[in-house]
Amino acid sequence: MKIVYFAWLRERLDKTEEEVDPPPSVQTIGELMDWLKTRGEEYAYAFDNPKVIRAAIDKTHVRPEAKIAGAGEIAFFPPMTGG
Amino acid sequence: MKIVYFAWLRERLDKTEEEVDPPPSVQTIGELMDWLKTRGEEYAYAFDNPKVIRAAIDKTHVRPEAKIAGAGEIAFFPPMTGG
Amino acid sequence: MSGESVRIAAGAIDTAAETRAVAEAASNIGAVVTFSGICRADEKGAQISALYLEHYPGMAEQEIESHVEEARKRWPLMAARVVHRVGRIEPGETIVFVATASAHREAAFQAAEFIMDYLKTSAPFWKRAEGGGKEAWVDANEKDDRAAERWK
Amino acid sequence: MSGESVRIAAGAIDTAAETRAVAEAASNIGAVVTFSGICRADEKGAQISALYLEHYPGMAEQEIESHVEEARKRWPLMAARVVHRVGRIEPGETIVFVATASAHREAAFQAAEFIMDYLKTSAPFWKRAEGGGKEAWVDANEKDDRAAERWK
Repeated sequence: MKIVYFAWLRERLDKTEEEVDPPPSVQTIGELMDWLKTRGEEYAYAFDNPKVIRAAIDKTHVRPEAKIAGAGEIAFFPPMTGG
Repeated sequence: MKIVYFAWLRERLDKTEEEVDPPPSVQTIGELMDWLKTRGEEYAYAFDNPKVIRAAIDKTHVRPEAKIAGAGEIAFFPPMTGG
Repeated sequence: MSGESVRIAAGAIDTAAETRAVAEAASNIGAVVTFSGICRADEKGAQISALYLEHYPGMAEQEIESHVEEARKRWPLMAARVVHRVGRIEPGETIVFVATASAHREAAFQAAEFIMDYLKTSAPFWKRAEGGGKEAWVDANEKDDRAAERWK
Repeated sequence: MSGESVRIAAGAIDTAAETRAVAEAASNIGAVVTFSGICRADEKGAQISALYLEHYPGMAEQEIESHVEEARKRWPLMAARVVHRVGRIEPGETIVFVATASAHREAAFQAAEFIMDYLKTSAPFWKRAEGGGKEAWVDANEKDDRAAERWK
């Protein structure tokens, strides 16, 4: 499962993307964030406040309840500040 | 008393401006229009429907009730269609 | 407010230069909105070869300036500019140009709409469609009156 | 709709050329509205030397395109164009440019505001202030969320 990171999430994790293999119990975006948090200090820091983190599956905005099954690319990023 | 005309009022009267000397009983813009109407066929035609005619005294919009005493320049014109 | 300017133009409006002047009027400008009113090739279904714009010199400038001044009181503008063509105008040419600048977009959008709505209903300009008869003057639009009403 | 275009730009935006392309997209265009979002010399009181704009390639274009498409459904647009800068942007430079064209001004104004409001809150771009620390990312603005809410 491919995950990409942007803005301060990318900086805190010091990576733009990675392949992960979460256990079958991880079924939603929210559960994926909880699981990522357990993967080390930098993840705990990056996902410290999941409420401010937005997600996309295959380049479409999704809510934390969204199922991750079948996702080609999952993205995590802070609220958008373009324009 | 100087009067200036614009757009189809100017065309119907075939003049851009004129000096007039209305009787003392003519005190408002509305009364001035009524008096002008009596001055000939082209005036009757031009001021046929006073409701659609707008007026300005010294380059400021005024209503038909406005007093004309002391006016330097009175303007009559159709509703504006700029922009 | 620097960059304020109201102008009646007999020739083509250089909207790019006008926009630049507004955008560069201050270093804390974060939003520039422009409106260009363009001569269409048709007026209520009828094809036209050109519009002829008449104005009341002196009063036209004064009316627009007072609307820009009112916009400046209502919104924190850093610059505003209005240029209005008079004379013969062909389809595709710009009849009126408004630009507003502010720190944020809400003020710039609102002020530009406000200026246009008032200009449409109370600035002394009159359009005649060329190619029509002698009295082919464009009728005033009730929709414009309603648009101006909302700011009251 | 001809003249539709969404673009991510790494270099300066030629707003004059973009505006012209929109204005000339059809012969019955009577109104063109443009919005330029400009890099201010200060961000919430602090002086900045530049902004750095990061985006999610692919998703950024797709999000903006879907907003332009939605605007096209809501208003009778003849053209719409959005260009968004990425990378390093200095004060005074244009970050985002939106242009809309319609027969009448209401549609052009509303569509431009609509596109900007949505772009601000849901297009995947992120601003970092240069000169600040490593994590000097610009915070999202609640006012922008409220602005986007009004179209629902």
